Amino acid sequence: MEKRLKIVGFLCNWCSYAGADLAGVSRFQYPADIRVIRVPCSGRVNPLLVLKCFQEGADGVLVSGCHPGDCHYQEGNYYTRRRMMMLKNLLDFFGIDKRRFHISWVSASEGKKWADIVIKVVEDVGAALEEITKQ
Amino acid sequence: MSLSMDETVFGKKELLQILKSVSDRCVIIGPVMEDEKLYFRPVDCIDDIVWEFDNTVNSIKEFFFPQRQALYELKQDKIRTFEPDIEKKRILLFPRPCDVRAVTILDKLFMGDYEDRAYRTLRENTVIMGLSCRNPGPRCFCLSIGGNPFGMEGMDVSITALENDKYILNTVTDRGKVIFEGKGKRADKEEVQRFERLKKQAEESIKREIHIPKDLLKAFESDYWKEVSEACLKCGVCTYLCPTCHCFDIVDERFYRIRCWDTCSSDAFTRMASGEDSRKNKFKRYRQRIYHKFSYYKENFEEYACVGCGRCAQYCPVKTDIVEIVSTVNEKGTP
Amino acid sequence: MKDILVPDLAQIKDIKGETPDVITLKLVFKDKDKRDTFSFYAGQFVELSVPKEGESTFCIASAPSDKGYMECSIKKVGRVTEAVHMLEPGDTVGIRGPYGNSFPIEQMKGRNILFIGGGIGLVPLRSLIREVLSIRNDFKDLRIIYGARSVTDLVYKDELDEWGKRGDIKVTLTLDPGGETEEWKGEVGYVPEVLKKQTPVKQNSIALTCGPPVMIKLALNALDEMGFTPKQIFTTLEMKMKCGIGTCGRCNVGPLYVCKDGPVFTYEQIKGFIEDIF
Amino acid sequence: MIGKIKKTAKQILGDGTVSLFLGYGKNSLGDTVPVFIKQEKDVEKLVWDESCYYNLTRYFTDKDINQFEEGPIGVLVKGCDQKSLKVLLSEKQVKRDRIRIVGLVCSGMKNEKGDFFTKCETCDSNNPDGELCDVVIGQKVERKNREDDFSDIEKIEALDPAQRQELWSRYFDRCLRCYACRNICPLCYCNECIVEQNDPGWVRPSASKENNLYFHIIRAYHLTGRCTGCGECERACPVGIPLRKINRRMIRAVRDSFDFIAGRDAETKSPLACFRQDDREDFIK
Repeated sequence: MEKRLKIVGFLCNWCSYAGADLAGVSRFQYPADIRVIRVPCSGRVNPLLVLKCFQEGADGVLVSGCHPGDCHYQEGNYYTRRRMMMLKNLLDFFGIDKRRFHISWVSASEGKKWADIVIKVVEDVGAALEEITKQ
Repeated sequence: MSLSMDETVFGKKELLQILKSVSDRCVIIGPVMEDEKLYFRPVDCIDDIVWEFDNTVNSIKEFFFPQRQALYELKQDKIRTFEPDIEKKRILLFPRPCDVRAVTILDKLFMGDYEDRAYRTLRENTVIMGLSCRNPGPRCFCLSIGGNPFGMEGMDVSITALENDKYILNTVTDRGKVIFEGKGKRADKEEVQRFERLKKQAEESIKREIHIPKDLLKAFESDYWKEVSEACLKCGVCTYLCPTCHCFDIVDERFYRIRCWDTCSSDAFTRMASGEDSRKNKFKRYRQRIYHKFSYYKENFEEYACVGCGRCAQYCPVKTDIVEIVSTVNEKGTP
Repeated sequence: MKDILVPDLAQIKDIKGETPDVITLKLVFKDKDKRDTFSFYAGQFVELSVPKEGESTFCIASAPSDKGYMECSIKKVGRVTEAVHMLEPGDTVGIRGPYGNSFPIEQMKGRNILFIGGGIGLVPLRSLIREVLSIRNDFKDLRIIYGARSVTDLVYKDELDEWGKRGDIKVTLTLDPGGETEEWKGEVGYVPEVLKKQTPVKQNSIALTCGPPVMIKLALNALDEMGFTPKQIFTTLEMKMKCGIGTCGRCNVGPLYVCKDGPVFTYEQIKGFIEDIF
Repeated sequence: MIGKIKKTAKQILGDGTVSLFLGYGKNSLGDTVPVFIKQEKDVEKLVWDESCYYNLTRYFTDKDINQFEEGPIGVLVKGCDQKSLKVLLSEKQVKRDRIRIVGLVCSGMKNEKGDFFTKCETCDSNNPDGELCDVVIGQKVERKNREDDFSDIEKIEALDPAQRQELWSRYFDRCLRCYACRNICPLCYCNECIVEQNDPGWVRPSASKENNLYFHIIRAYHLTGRCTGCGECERACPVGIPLRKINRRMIRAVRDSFDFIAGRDAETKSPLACFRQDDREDFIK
C-alpha cells in the first residue's frame, strides 16, 4: 500500500468544515491523507500551531477559512490572510518547501472545491516530499 | 610543571603524520574555522586544524557534557537507555590549558558523590593533547585563578610550539605516551631552556588579575549586585561559552528524556510550575552565577569554578566584565 | 553500572482524591528486588516521571514504617502534575530516589514537637507524623498547626480527624479568612498568626515547618520572634529541581543544595540566604 | 559632542527632570558598555565614540529596571535606535512623557575589528528625527539613503529550497540557544516568552538543528512588521548567525506586501495587527 501522508487541516467551523462535510455527503472522492482540526475561525490559527505541526512531523498543513467578506466574526479571515502570507514567506526563506503549506477559502456550499483542494494539496505535498527524499 | 630533558621534539609534519596514522582508529576533535570564527569540532580532514590561535568560541566541555544528550527512552512501561557515542576513541587536539583545567574542575562534580555515567564514559575515551598558550589574549586571567598558560593539568599530552616548525611534547599520562612512544627526537638543553623562557614570557604577558575576596558571602545582601547587573540581558552567552558552567535541564521530547544545558539567567531556570520563582530578579541571577563560581563551588569542591579564559567578558553582548565585578566587591560591595 | 538519572518503574496501585486538585498515589515498584530493598527516611523525596511529559519532585507521604509501598500526594499545578492527574490505577510511572536528607528524628526524641504545615506542605510532615506516632512514647508534647485555603483544600482529612481524636497529640486546624464554612469549628486566620496566638513552649522544643514559601517565611519570622533559636527550627524547602543529586545547579540555598543537603534545613543554615529562597 | 552630552545629562539629572540617564561608558577593559547614571557626579562616566553601538531603548522594557516609578528616564538614541523607540511608542510599551530623548547624530558605528557595521554602511537615519527628540546633539550629516538595497537577501533567495535549508541548518547547527538575540532585542519584551513555556512546549528547549530552526522561525515571525533592522541580534550572537538577514527579508516582505516600514512613525499599527480588504491573496487557493 502506498504510504499515506500526514497533512493537518485547520478548518473554520462556519465554512470549510461544513464544506468538507458537504463533500462527504455528496460522495466526492478525495484522498484520506488529511486530518482535520475544527477551529472556530481561521483567525484562531496561530502561526505557532502551523509550526508545531511541522515540528511534530506533519508532512503538510492546510489552513482553510471563509471567503473574504464572509467571516462569521466579520474580519477574522482578513487577519489570517496577512499572517499566513508572512508565514509562508518566511518558511520559504528557510527552505521549507512552499508546497507543504497551503491556505484556502472554502465556503459551506463548496464541497466540490474542498475535494479538489485536498487532491491538489496532497499532490503538492507528495511532490515536495519526493524531492526531499531524493536529496 | 617544568620540563626535563626526557621531552621529545617534533616537526609539524611529523606530528601530522602521527595524527593521520591514528585517525582511522580515532575521532579527532580540533579547532577549525567556521565563518571566520574558531570552534572545536570533530574534523574530517586533519589539515583543516588551526595551529595558531587565541582561543576558540566554544570550550571543550561540550565533548564531555554535551549540550544535548538523550538519556533514555521512557515509553509506557519500558525504559531503553542509550550509550554515549564512543565507537571510536577520541583525540581532543589543542585545547588551551585553561579549558583542560576546566574539565578537571567538572570532574569533581560529575564524578564525585554521584557518578555521571555518560560523562565518565566520554571522559575515559578521550585523549587530551593540549596546546600551551604562548600569546594569552587581553582578557585572559588564568594566572590569578590558579592556572597557567603553560599548565598541563588534566592533559594526557602537552604540546608547545617552540618555533615555526618545532613542537615540544610532554607526555603526561600513559594514554598519551602510547601514541608517541619511540617517536620524535629528545629535547636538548637549549630547547628546554627555550620552553622555560617562552613560559615565563607568556606568564608575564598576562596583565589581568582577578582578586576574589575571601569573605564574599558578607556582600551577599549588598546592593552592589543590583548595580553591576543593571546592564545584564539575562541571556545565556556567558554560561554556555563558559568552560566550567555546568547547569543543565532535563526535558522530555516525545518519548526521549533529554539532558540539555541550561543557564541560571533564564526565566525558566528556577520558576516552579506554581509560578513561584526564588530568583526572579536579574541581580539575584547574576549574583547566583558569581557566587556559584567563586563561593559555593569553592566551598563544596575546594576549587573556583572559573579558569580565567575570559570568554564571558569577550562574548557578553553588553561586555559585562567578571574580573572587574568580582575584584571590586570588597571596596564597593561589603556593607 | 546503572545510570543515576534513569528511573525505576513503578505501578500505580491506588489513587485517592484528597481535595479537588490533590490526589494521593499508592505506588509499588515493578521490580521485586527494588520493592524489597527500597527504604527511606521521613522527609526524603523522589523524582517521579510521566512518559512524554517529564519529571518532577515529590515528597514521600507515607511513613518509612509503611512497608511494600510508597505514597505521594500530588497537587495539580503544571505539566507533569496535570499528566499525573490523568493517570489511572495500573499505569506505570518512573521513580528515582529516595533523595535528600531527612527530619532529625533522633534529635527530636525526648522533646516537644511542633508541626507547622500549610496546604500541600503537610505531605512531608505527614510522613514524619506517622513515624513519630508509631513510636509515640519517645516524644513529649506533640502539636500540629495546619492550615489551608478552604475546607476543601485540607489534605488527609481522615487522618487529621483520627489524630485529633487520639488525645496524645494536639491538632489545630485553620483556614484562610474567607475559606471557612458555617460548620467550621477550627480557627480562621493565616498559619503564622495562629501560631503566634498559640504561644507554644520553646524550651526543649523543636519546630518543623513546611508549606507555601510565604507561609514558611512568615512562620520562620514568627518562631524567631517567639524566641525559638535558629537551631530549634527546621523547615523543609521545595525548589525547582531537575537532577535530584546536586549537579543541575538550580536548587541551591547558598552553597547547600536542597536536593542533596536538604530538603530539611535548620533556620540557622538558610538564614543568610533568605533573599534567594522566597 | 561628548561635552554637550555630559552637559545635557547633568542638567536634566540635576534639575530632577529624570532620575536615571541611559548612556554609554567604558569598563576596565576599555570596552564600551551601557551605563546607568543616577547621580550628577557620575556623568563623567559618559563617553561617545564609534563603538557606542548599543540600542539603549532595549532597557525601557526591562522588568528589572524599575526606575520609571521614580521618575522619567533620559536616554541617548541614535537615528537607528529611534526607530525601535517609535515602535515601542506605537505599541504603548513606553509613554512619551516618561522619557527624555537625547538624539545623537551618528556617522556610523564600528565593530571590534574596526569595520563599520553593515547596518551603518546602508544607514538612512544618521540624523535623528528632531520632532521626536527633546534635544538633538551633533552636526547634521549628509548620507545617501541606501537602505533599500536587499541584494544580500536576493542572493539567498536565488538558491533553491534545499540549498537554502542547508545554508540555514549549517548556521542553526551551531546556535547555542543562549537567547542573546532575543534578550538584546528592544522589541522582544513579552512577559513570558513562548520558548520558556513548557505547557504546551511550543519550542523544544534543547539545542538541535531542528529545534533551533523552529526557534528562529518563531523569533523572526514575531518580529515581522515590527523589526526596524537595528541589527543588535546579529551583533549579540556569539556564533555569528546572520540574523539580520532573516529580519531584513521580512522587512522587505512587509514593505512589498503592505507598504509598511516599521519605525517610520510612532502611530501606525503593525501590519499584522490590522488589514485591508484588498490585501493580495494570490497565494490562496
